[in-house]
Amino acid sequence: MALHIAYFAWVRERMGVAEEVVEIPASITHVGALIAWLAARDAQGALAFTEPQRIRAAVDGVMMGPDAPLSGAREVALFPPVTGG
Amino acid sequence: MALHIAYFAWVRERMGVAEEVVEIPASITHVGALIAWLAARDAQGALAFTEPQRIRAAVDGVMMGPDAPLSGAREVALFPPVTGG
Amino acid sequence: MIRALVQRAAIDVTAELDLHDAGGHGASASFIGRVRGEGDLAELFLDHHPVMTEAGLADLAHAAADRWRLSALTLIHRVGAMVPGDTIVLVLASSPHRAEALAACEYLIDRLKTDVMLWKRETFADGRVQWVEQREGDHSRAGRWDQA
Amino acid sequence: MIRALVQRAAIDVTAELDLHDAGGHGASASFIGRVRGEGDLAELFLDHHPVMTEAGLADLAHAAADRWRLSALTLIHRVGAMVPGDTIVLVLASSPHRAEALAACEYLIDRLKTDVMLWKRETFADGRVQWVEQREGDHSRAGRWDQA
Repeated sequence: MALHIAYFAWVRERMGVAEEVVEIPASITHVGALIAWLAARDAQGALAFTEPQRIRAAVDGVMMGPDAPLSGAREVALFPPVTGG
Repeated sequence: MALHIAYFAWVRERMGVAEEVVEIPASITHVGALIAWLAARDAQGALAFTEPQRIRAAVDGVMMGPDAPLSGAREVALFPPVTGG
Repeated sequence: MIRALVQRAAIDVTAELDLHDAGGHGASASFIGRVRGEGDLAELFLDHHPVMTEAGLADLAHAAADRWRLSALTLIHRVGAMVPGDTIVLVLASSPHRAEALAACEYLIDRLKTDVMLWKRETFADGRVQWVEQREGDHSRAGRWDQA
Repeated sequence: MIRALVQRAAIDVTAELDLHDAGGHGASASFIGRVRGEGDLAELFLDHHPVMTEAGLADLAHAAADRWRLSALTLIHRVGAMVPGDTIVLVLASSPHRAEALAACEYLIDRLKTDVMLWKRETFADGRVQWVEQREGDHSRAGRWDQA
């Protein structure tokens, strides 16, 4: 499944890219699994997602927890807790 | 005794002057007596001070009640309750 | 910087904001009051005492500066004849802390509405003229601050 | 008029005030937040989500407009790189009633400080860089509004 992923703040810096389109395995069905898969994929992912409990996610513009399903998703945004204005 | 009197708001309009210097009789020793004396002096005074309980006074820039003495006063200001900003 | 002014001239809000902007303050809270055109109001005239009104404004400004940590404070009240839409009062409070700027601004406008020595006269389109009476609502709102 | 903008360009406070001034509103309350230069801050960078941040700002503006009688509301947040002294946020609420303008302004700045989807990165004069963590104080302040 091709998925558009956007990164923000220090997640973006550690990933080295602002966004990417990735082909994810069929076994990756929810947000938490996606984060674990990215952490295992390469050194950048390991650095960005070393503490998955500090990562927040939005699926197609809506804040979601780690159990949120990826089926039908177009964009997943991954980022630290917001710091406000 | 020569006294400077300043009028404000509708008291000024009814008196027809913004301020005046008046020679007051020695028997007029406090603010309340001054107001009664002005009310009795002429038609303008009668109109302005028909309801003395609605009149506020400041003696030399300090808010004072009707019992406030006039001895030593340079200026008495007479006006309705303030309406604020 | 504390500025407390009573003036006949129009209030230049932008110039006053620029003074606060130049100060490097973290937060500026402001309140702008304008003459409302309700009930066919043609003119609002504010009578004032040349000494006591400005002294009262300065006292209010210093009371706020004692109560909150403010880096700059501007309080300007216009007097004389105004028409609907004219700015009648400006409160501008700056502080490193937004909560203090906001609280000072609210305190000052509440107090201005009741405590400042001004008398309002309204002239309507049909020629009717009336001096405004004190309003009870403003007094109860300003009274909140005595208990705080 | 409700304006909710997220922009990289400098915020033109005077132009926004003029829009409210022209509306004949009785009262305008405003809050200006500026970048503070504490601890030798050289640059503040605000990261944002191009869709969600502006949507969040618009939601906040409409929540305030539902809660208070406002005749005009402007909410502008700057993003990208800023230096100390730059205006980072402007809240401008107009109403016929001063209490509503003030309350809406305070509500909005409190909410902006916690709810809006922004991430702050500080760069200091010595080259040190840090992403700002969430602050607890802002959350307890914004929490007041849930109980009101």
